[in-house]
Amino acid sequence: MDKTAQKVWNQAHQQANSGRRTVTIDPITRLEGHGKIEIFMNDQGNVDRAYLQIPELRGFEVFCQGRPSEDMPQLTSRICGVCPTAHHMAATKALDDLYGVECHPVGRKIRELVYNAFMLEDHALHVYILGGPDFIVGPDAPKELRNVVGVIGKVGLDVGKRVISMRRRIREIINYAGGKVIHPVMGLPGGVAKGIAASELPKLKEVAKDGLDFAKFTLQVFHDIVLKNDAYVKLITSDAFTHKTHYMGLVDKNNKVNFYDGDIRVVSPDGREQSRFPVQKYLEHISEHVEPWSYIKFPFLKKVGWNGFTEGNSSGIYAVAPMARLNAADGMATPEAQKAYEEYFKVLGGKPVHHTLANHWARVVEMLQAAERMVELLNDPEITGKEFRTIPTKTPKIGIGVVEAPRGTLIHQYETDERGLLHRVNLIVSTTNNSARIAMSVDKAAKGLIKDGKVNDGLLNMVEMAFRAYDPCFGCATHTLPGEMPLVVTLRDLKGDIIREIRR
Amino acid sequence: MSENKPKQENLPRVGFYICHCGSNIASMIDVAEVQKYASGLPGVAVSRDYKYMCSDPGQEMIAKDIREHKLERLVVAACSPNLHEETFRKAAARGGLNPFYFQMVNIREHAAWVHEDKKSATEKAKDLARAAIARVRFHQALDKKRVPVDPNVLVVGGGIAGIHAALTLANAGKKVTLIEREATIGGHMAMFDKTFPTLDCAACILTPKMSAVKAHPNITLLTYSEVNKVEGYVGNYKVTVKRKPRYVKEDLCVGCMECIDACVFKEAKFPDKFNQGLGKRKPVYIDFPQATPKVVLLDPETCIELKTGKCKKSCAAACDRKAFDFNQKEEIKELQVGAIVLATGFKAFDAKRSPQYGYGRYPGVYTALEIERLVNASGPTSGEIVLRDGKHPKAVGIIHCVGSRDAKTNKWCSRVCCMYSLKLAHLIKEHSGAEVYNFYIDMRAPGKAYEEFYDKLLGEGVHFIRGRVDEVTDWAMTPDEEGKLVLRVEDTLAGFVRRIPVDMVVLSTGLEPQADAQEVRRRFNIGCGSEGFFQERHPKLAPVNTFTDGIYIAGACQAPRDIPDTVAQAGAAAAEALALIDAGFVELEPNTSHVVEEECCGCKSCVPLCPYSAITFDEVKKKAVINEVLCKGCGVCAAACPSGSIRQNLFEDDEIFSEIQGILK
Amino acid sequence: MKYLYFPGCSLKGTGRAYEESFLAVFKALGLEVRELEDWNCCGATAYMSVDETKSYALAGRNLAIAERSSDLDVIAPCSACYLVLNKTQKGLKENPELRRKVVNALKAAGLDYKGKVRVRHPLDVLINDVGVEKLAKFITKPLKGMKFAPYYGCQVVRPYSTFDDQYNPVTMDKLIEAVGAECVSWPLKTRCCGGSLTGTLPEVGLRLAYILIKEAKKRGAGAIVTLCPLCQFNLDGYQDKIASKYERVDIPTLYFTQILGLAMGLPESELGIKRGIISAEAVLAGR
Amino acid sequence: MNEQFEPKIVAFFCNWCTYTAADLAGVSRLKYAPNVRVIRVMCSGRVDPQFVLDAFARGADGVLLGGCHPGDCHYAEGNYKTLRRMRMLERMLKGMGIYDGRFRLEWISGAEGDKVKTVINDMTKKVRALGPLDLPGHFRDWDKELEELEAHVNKDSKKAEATHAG
Amino acid sequence: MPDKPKVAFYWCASCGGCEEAVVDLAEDILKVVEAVDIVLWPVAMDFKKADVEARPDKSIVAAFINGAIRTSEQEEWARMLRRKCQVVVSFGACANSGGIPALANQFKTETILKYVYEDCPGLDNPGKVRPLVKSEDEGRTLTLPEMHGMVRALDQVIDVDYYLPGCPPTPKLIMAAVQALLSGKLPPKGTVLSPDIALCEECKRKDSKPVDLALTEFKRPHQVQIDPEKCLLAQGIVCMGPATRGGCEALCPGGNMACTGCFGPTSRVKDQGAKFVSSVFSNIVPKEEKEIDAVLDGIPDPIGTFYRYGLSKCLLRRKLN
Repeated sequence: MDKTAQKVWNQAHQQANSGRRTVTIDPITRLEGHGKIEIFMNDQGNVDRAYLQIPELRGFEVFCQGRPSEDMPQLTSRICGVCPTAHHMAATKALDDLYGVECHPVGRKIRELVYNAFMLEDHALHVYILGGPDFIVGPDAPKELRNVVGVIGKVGLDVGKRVISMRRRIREIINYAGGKVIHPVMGLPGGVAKGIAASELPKLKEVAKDGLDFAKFTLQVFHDIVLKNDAYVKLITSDAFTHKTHYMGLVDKNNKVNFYDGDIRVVSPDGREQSRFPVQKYLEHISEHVEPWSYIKFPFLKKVGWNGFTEGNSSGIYAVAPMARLNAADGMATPEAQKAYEEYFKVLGGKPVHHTLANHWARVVEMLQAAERMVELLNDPEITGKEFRTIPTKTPKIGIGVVEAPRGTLIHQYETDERGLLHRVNLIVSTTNNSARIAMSVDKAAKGLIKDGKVNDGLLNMVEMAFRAYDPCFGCATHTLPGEMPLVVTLRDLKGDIIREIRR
Repeated sequence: MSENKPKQENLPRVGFYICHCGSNIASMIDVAEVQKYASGLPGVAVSRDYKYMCSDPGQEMIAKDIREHKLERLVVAACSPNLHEETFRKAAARGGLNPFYFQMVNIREHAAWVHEDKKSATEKAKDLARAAIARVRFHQALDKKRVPVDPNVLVVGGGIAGIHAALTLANAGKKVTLIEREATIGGHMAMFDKTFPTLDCAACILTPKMSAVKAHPNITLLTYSEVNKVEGYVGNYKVTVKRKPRYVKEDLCVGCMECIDACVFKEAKFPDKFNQGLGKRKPVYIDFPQATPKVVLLDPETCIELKTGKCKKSCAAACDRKAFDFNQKEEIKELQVGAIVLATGFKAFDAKRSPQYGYGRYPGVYTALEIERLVNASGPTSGEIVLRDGKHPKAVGIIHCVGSRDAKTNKWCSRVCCMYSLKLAHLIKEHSGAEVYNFYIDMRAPGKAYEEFYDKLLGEGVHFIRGRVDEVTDWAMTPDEEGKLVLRVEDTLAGFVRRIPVDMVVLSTGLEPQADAQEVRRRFNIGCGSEGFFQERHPKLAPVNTFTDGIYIAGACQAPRDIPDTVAQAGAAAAEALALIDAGFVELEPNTSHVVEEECCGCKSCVPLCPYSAITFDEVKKKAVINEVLCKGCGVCAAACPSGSIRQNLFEDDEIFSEIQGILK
Repeated sequence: MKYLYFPGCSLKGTGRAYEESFLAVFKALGLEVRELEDWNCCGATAYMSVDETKSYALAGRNLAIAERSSDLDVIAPCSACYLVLNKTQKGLKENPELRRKVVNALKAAGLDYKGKVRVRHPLDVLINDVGVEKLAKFITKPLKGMKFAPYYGCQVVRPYSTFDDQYNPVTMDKLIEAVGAECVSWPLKTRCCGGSLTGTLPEVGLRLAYILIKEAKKRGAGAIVTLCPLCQFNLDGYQDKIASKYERVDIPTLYFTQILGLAMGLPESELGIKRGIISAEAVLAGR
Repeated sequence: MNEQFEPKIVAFFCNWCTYTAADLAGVSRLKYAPNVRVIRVMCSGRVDPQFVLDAFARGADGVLLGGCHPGDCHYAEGNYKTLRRMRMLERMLKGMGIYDGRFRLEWISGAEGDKVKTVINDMTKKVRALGPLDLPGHFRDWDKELEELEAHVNKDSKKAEATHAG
Repeated sequence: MPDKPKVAFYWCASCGGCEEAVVDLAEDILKVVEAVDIVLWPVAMDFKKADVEARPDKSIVAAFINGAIRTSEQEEWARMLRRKCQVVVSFGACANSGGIPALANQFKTETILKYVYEDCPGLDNPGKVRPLVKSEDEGRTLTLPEMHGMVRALDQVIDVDYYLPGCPPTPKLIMAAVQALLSGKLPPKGTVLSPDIALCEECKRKDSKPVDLALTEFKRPHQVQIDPEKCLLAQGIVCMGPATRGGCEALCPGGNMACTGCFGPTSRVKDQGAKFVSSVFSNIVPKEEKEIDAVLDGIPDPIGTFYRYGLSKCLLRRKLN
């Protein structure tokens, strides 16, 4: 490490060490790449304030500088191995913009095919393996069962196998068209590296069809297991998991949900269109706030402003991800999905939905659209076109690319010299967009669940559920861990002394 | 992920020996300290120092230790491996150790001789020793490959050197091909009249040798020919030769020269190269009466038939043997030889490059070679000394060191000028009775009967003025200078500036490398010194060898030298070639590269890198293969194999990495 | 082609004829010549012997200004300027100590010198940049029947001879032939004209000048053609003294630019022909 | 350190030109700086860029590579291959913060003993002025942050060799 | 199931792709679950550090650790697992050689912090606030952990027994490794569990590679239409294949893009980048420095190109500053 930084750290160390409890010795407080929750109690034994801390930073924005922009789709996909396709695609679109080249129509279809396939399998992963268990197995089920094994136990091995093989087959599509399923290589400005062979088409179509059935089946499972259970519905709509914030998502020209492309639309907590703008203008609408106690930055709506971690129309805090996408759009782009969409809002009491846990349902709705789009695209004869790339000719300068990742709006911005070498990079990733709302969820959950010094042992699960609903990917956010987030909760008195510590 | 460090316990037993080389090394390097230091290094079982490691007792000590101490590796710190690597390999072999379990450390040329601080020189010696000891552990047992030697020899250049070398080899029963670029052999010597100091006539001693060449059953003579390409390696060279067309069938022409009389040009009107342009020749010509082969040739520049195709070809008509062939084309010949002797000679310095002497401006100024032809009985004036304007000179000035010992042109002494200037002085005086002045810097007469010859000249009344001539002008300051060439010179013995008016000025031009020496040496893959003469392998110990085995150099192509030395060197070169051939085979350094088949991915990266096409791609196995006989062991492919699947014997990655580590740790 | 022009003191004074003819000829040949702005003494004359560093610094300043103003070659018609500028050029390249001094001096004046400038002589430019062939196209009034002795003087070819040989230079010979005149071949092309001595040892200087003039006449030269204002002045200016000490030798000394101008049909008035002390009328009458 | 820093320079000399030139320098008793350690290779083309990096990594302050002049390679073209690789290697070294002539490629023919002297003296002077590169030292400093942890999780005995591996 | 061999999966500074790769065993994962007793797998299972710490040393058969070591905490986990496990498998490019995160070794930590919190577009941070190891918020003290100055490969921190290459390793190789472990047929320590031969061997384009590339320029993939059959190097596109260990079955060339070297070098090569340079640039055409440089300019980011996944294992380890 270079001298100045070293000095800063060391000083900070000594200070920290001077306390009764020192940062350096306790390995836990050194834990990194883990969400860290600090809860401060007041004298009445009620929660004074709870903090969610994201303690790492990998600095992709910096170490990509000086590198050729065309490497970005592959470099940035390494931000997250759970949603590499999202970064790959955002980067590729940023390159289109950077080189001022229109993506070849065939190339675009192939990209969309891969992207929807990805949305489908990634959502499936979450529903069945990461977040889903809370509902499918049940929030109060024993820990060792709240995992994929548990899910299989609950829905039966054959269904489990179906889930697994379905995911595999969809991912094989990505593997075929994208070159690699984990960290694809297809993306080039103006198109894709590889076309789709007509000979492959039948196989692909079959997978897409099964994918659609699978999506419908999943919606059914959700109905049977979740919606038929009043307790769950109550839980979803309970105040502890509710925040009235703005919502953001990409929409097509008819304001329908679109994962791959479109304008950014924001609706206010009371459901009115707060703004609708082309992605190139994102900096006019989004700013990032910094807190000294977390590496993660807190984006907010510039025009509304940063008013601390507060709710309502007057707070610039907004949310992304499935629930937000559905709120931000006027409907889904495909029929089956549209039906599910309408039911979703009917049951949850109209737009916008503010219940964090509704994300699980919204996710299933989106699975339908993704599957339907795949079928559409594969039925388009053009998809096997021999030409699929337009070679860029313009001189690069600045490029912005945005997609809807499973976990929400994902923004890549590159600035380069005339040779296309990067000198400025900005990435606002999905989970970062949610960071402020997640932080509030933690605070709220803690306040709601800790009363008069009595700490409910269910606390952790609840808090976790609040998290998982977002399917937060701090792998993306800080470029550390993906998927489920190990967690440490520390309760302190105002002096900062530990009252109690709960880990998971 | 592999650390190139063998486990301490199973280190091979190393014997380390450091040489004092008398005081050569010991005076600048604390030999005892290095010896002591080395003894403490891992794996070193024996560490000794000795006055002269290369001496018999020194070598015997090594052999003995190997046996008694069961040494498995040998390191000797002494002089350059280029000198004694072979010596100690043999010593190792005598001890029963594979000779390639040996590594040499160069602490003389690379340390003792080039440093002035004993402490740091000793430290350097330690580092180098440590590196060698670290390296030698990885050495492998190797054998030298034997390849047969083709007994035929190529001699390039038909001057006295080439002639003598060719005859020597031919007399030893070897088939020799002698190549000469001019139409006749004989070279510069054929142009001379007499030779110093004996003053016997050059032709008289040279022409017998020339005809001997022509007549010799073992010699194939290719005149008017040049070497285009040389491939292969020691003992097995493939040489491509270009034969320029003479437009006369060599086997038919008997040299009656009737065609020359018959030529449509009644008068000879074209400058005659052999006579330095002092005489004239016809388009059909022969350089000089004793030319060998005695075959006429046509000059395409001036021959009407060759230029326009509209000549009545009286020459051809005059030839009853029908030797003329106006459609003759350039011919390409391929030769297989085991050894090559280069005797390509020198080029006389171009006097125009010293304009102060007015060569080319004042007709009265001549070069030494021109005078050689003038005084030559068979020359353009049949030996009579007449100026270009037909007058006879009354005074002649001979300027030494033109293009020699001169910062502006050539720094070196051309070694023969003093003596040939004396010779010319004598001849001019003899032929014309003119006053002769020699202007010299120093008189250099080192050689059998040379100084005596100088004495003789002094006796003959030739004037000697010590001083470098400043300029030659036709500027008369006094009436007696009118119409003369005036040499302005500081007489460093008299101590004042003199103006010497003369009618004829002779410039004793120095010897330079041939104009195309650089191309030629590249063609033969040998080196040139900075001045451009061919580089010998060792200035003292290998004066006729080059860095390329099987290629030898003789005569003035290596440095200016006179006829006796040239002939001696030609003999030496021939003997070296004979030694090579009669051995019947050569042992190739085993430092060749090989592809490890199961590691090779067949990416072909290495194939185009080999200048000797030793690497080929096996289309069946899809792997690269190296022909170890063609491989000359440069190691480029080993360095370039992207998956590290090519190894070079004696220069394995592990060996070099451990050497680096040894130096720095 | 474009060039910078460094006049130096002579061409503005005793060498007016040189400047006039030089500029006229170059203009007529379509060669663009821009006078270096704010130039100063080249640093030759007494400086070199009195205070070398100062002289280098003076020359250095001119070079620095030239480098700053453009990347053009600098033409220095006066042999002294040509010599000292080239000498400085070389010194700065090869002697770091000197370079440090001079660069510091320049810094004080807010200047810097990287060593990019190329100092050229107009003769060099005419023969090597333009070329005899091209010149020939401009010759409208060849100087038939005239005989000139080319005189190069000591400084242009010594010691940093860049474009010709120092024993037997031929560049001006080519030019003389190009203008249709006959070129006297003589060995005194670069022998001292006495110029530097006429001030200090008049009799020696005079003798040297006399030797040259006499030899030129002897070889039938109608005029001496030179490329150096100092030589021209020295050979042209002292012929009456020579007459009184030795013999009468009336021979005009012209600049190569003048004869070229004449051959190109430029009016004498633009070539400063009349500025010579020994009139060239008679010689040139033959045209 | 108050005594003047003496750089260690590792040199790779080709057997036919530069190594011979160094021998010649010796035979001619030319005197030059004792800072260079020569490794003999048959051709500069044998020098794998890995060797150069390894030399730096093991503590060389400079690396000198000597081959035959272009066109003069004993193996016809080896030195061109060297030149091409090393041009790129120089860029990589720059990318890793090693430049200012710490790595140097020189063509020295077998006849240029004096050039061996001038090159070695010049390079020694320049590298001395640059000061130590000392990568091994840097490696140790960088790994301090590892030892820091070891201070309180003081169990892992293997650490030392582990951190120095690779 | 006490007698089943115990296995641990752990992640350090990784993107999670390696976890996904394990998930991509798909049906096979059930076999694995059958055969072994997974005692740690944060991405999918609920076991805690404490649980592992509680186990006796060497009680776990094998740990598969992915991700580079960039923080003290990851280092600590690595050491702990080393103690608890008999065999440690370095899993994936990041663990083996630093991976993409190691590209940060070309920059100072300070540079990164400054850009992200001060210079990044769209920031609203007038006070130039930066995350601190220790900070105060309304009187509450909050702490953040320390970031290491450089990104390390796993074996630069602990002793490693085997390596699974790739970004990420392919399910095929993972399965093979697991089976090798279970069968007890273990190769020598330090082995990389993938064929020790370069990628060209298994590349479908191999035969289309000419004997002499004779490259006169390098092209960047976005500048040209890429021929799906022809050797990429032959098309002037930098392909790390010849200097990269095989085993992935040439996935990227299969996707019509060049190999970027994620499998690292073969066992004979210490420094992948240097070796690649040595091979490919020996084969370019020009001989004059100027022309050579012109060709090299076609590769504007040598370090990022030749050490895309291996900067931690570059012999120089990180950029000096």
